[in-house]
Amino acid sequence: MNSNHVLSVRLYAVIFLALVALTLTTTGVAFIDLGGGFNVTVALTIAVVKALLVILFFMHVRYSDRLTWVFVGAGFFWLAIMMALTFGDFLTRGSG
Amino acid sequence: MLGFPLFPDQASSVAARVDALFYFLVSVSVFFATLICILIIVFAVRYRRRSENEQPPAIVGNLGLEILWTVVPLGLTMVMFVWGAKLFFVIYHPPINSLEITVVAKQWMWKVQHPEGRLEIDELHIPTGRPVKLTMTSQDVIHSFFVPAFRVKRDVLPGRYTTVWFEATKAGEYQLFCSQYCGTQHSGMVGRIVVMEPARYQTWLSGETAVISMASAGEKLFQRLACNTCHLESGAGRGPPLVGLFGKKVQLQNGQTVTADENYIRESILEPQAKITAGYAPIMPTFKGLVSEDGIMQIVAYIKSLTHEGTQAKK
Amino acid sequence: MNTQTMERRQHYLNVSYGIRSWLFTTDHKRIAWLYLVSVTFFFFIGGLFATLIRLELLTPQGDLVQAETYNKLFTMHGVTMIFFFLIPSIPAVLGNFLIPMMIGARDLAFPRLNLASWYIYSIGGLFTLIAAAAGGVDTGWTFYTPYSSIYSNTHVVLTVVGIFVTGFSSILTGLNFIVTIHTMRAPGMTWFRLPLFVWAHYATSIIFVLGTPVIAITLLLVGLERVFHLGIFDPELGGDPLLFQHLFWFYSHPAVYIMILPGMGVISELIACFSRKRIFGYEFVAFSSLGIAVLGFLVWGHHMFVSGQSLYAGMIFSLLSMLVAIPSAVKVFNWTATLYKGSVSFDAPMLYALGFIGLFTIGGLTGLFLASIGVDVHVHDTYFVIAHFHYIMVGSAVMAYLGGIHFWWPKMTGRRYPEAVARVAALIIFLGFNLTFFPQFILGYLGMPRRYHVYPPEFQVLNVMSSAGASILAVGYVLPLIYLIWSLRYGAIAGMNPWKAKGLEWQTPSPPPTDNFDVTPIVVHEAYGYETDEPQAIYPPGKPLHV
Amino acid sequence: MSDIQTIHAHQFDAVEQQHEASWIGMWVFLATEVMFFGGMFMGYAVYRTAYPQAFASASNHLDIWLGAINTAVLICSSFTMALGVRSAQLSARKPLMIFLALTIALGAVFLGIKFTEYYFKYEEHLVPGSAFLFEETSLARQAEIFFSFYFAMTGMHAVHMIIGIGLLTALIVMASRGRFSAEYHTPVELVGLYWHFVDIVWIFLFPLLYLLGRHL
Repeated sequence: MNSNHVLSVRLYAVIFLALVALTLTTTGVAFIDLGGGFNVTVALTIAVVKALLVILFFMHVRYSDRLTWVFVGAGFFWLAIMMALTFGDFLTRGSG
Repeated sequence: MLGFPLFPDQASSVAARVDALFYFLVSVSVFFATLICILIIVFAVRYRRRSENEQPPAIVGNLGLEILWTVVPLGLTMVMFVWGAKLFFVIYHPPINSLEITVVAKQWMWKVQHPEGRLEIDELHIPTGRPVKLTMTSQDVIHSFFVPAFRVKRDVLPGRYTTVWFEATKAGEYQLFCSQYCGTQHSGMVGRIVVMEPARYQTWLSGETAVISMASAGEKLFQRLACNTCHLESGAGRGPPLVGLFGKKVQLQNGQTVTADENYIRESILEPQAKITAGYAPIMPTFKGLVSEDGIMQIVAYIKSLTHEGTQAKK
Repeated sequence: MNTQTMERRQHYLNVSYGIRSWLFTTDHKRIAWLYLVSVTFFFFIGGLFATLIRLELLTPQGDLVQAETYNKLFTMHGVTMIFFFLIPSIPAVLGNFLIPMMIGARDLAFPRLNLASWYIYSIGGLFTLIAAAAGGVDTGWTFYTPYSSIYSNTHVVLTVVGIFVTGFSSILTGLNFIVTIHTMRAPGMTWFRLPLFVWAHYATSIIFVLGTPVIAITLLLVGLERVFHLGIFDPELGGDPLLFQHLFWFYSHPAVYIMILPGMGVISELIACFSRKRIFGYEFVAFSSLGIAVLGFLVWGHHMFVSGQSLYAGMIFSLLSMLVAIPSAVKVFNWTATLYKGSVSFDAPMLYALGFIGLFTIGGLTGLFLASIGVDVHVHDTYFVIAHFHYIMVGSAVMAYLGGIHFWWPKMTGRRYPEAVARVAALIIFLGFNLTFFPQFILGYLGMPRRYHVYPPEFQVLNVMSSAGASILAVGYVLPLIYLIWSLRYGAIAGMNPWKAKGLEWQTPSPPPTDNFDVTPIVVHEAYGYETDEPQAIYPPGKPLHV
Repeated sequence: MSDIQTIHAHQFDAVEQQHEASWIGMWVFLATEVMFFGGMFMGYAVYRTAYPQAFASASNHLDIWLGAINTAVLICSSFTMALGVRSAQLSARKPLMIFLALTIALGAVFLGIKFTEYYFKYEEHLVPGSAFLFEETSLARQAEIFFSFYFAMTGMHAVHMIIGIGLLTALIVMASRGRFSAEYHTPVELVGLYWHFVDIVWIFLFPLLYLLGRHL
């Protein structure tokens, strides 16, 4: 069913180190001017990767059934709906 | 004959079109409402329970019918959408040559100012047959400029300009309401729109003497606040040239281009750092608190009057 | 079954007595009663505010109450009715009582969370009542900034905290329903054998769970802005009042689907039972509930067409608002088709159901006026909008709630309500409702703005008609309160299945035992199998059928 | 380990059903938390695009090193939490209590750093309200919006941390009484999910609040 799946300490340690490494990279990259809003995309992609690592491994979602995936996805999808339509207003307001 | 109205009178160019869509919607609604009511009554009476142990047949469903009453409503709603959207564009796109009037809404009163300088409280005199564009802002909460006879309404926001336009077609007096709840006297924030024949409007306009136009009031304010020390007509000053700026595309420092409309000018006066024109240093101080909403509108009117022909003519 | 045996048999009401047995119960049926009492209390408080509003509007001048008081009246009417009656009523009363029984379970997945949900609801209600008693709030139930965050000097923070707390009671109920429906269905109860009442509550729970947190944070930000002078929506600092409106309506439009979807679930049950026929197009009605729940999240911008929102966003929201009307139309057509070749009886619940379909059709169609953006410019924030949403909330949701209460009253109490007076009450409510709210459509198109304490004299006649209708409606609503309480003592004893309805809740005694079923039933037939005499579920062989 | 709770609550038919219900229930709750924080994230994103300049210079007033350390501390606490859940799965009571204690300690360190940051902001007059001072006066108003969001979001995150620490303490007490075993350790899992969620919120808060103006 889900989550009675026991992961090895080694895997947890690898994920932990990956997260720390990503934190250092995102902090480091922040000081370099990548121009044209590219900094934001890089910072957010790294954050999304870190979040996925935590969700999939620390929260055992990778070993859970489809239903859990739906519930995990639904939360973020609804947030995306709210953001998309609201920005639909703010970004096109100039011409309104 | 009833002694009280059942339908608002049509006094603007757009009123007839809104009513046409309204009648279409009413007819579709009446059709479907009566269709459903008749079906219910007929089925209920015809198939009323006659004996306790009746066992009607099991009718599970019918795909054809399901598709029918999904596609037909979809088609009708799309017609409503397109018709409504086209109308919406007309309602919120003021024609170019409209009479520019500014409105400042304040908790529970309307301050209206004509370009010629005439100021009115809770009243707006306009000529028939000429599009009138209102540029509105609020000094406190959200209000909403609503004239039922013209079928137009637009919220009036603090911190930003919103516009509404209409072209009166019938002389007379029409109700003005504030339709966005704005506090205790919300229902007292009403007024009159007095629509007059163009001739009578001119006499009314010139009736009040010794009043300076908004543009010239704006020019005085422009000098008093020392804007002209940076914004030189020649364009060689520290601030970008303003001649012919209104309506143009402006290249910003961060690469974006924006059109220099009223909102852009107002924002540049109050939050100069928000949008910095390319090639200029962000040194302009904010004038927040130094100039009132009415003052900003006068400066905007002055900047609008700074067209190339205008300055040549003045020289 | 004569009265003696009913008294001796143990059921969820006589299993224990005393205040502790009610205040610390984890039985979903008793929690439903706790909600029924508190929801009815708030309904009549909200109704009192409505009565004062209608009395004030009898005359164009403001001569009954001052402007300040009137603003507080319509605000408290909105807050009480929406957050403390319409949103919890059907899910927390009928949903709590029936969902476990309908799917063959002994209780909801998290009974203690269910009780916590009622306590949280009561604490939130207490805050709001204290705010009302201390002087009320005058921002309108929409709390638009900057009026609510800066300019209003009434008890905004107290009311906001009350609604913030009550929001969590909705979240817990929604969470409970989703988990129960997913994990606790009896053997054989597949998704497509579920009653449509359960489908509707599943869709409602999606909105509960994904929408309510957004209004929680929005109202919290307004509270923070008032208390700590944070500058989130303050136009003085460059804040945007439209951001508040986006966040507010992101929840508050789906909230109107929270109010109507459970009602649609009730109507599907009533129409099937009283025309003794399967629901026409079961899957279409089930999926239209989900469609409404999902599409309901995409349309909130139609509340902001004239608010300074960009024209393009307005167009997108207008298009999506048209789409959300389609599933509702599908439901209405399917209900009407269910009556075809049925065996229709006109008991009180059926009168409420038929009334619902008619009024919901009018309510839904007038929604299209507001969705087509060209007309909305004229009718936005006028009495046309008031009439539209009252046709949905009062004309449909309250009618469905009353229909459901009457239909499941025998199951909840073991008693029958008096049929004749119930039918009269239903007709009075139907007439009173139409007389109250239909004139408001005309007032709306005439341009009478909403929330007006004083209005131009030419609108008076229509307002007097509306107030007259309101008095009839008030009488209509008091009648059920009287005869339902009367029936608790004097009502005829109702057997296990007085309506000969299908559905697992009718295969267990009335009032049901604490565990609903002595042994978990096995579902063998589709829902609404009225064409056969067999029950939908059977008990495993060898177990004594509960007499 | 005598009183291992293998029976299940009366409304369930089996332990697996009860566990699945708790698991799904927790994820539904976390979806509500995503929407709860989402409202603030959206507000921040809207103003971030409206006033990039003011938000960038205000963001540079935050101490990036304290933020980075805090991120590392929280990731470490997620790591110890995951190991704690693992030891509960293996009925290893002693390691479970150690890892829970470590997680609480790391959470406390995080809160300690956070409140010192708040104190620095208080000293620099960057707390929104009447005492707010921002040297670039022309950006002061939008900067105040930035700090309103900074305090609202990190404050709400800190509140969730405190609740998390409270739950972890309760877990330690229950673990010490031998309530958890390989067959039944659902509370440990649920608090683990909650803790990882709070960590994910910070994973997004750190770049959005601290990093977006550094390159200017």
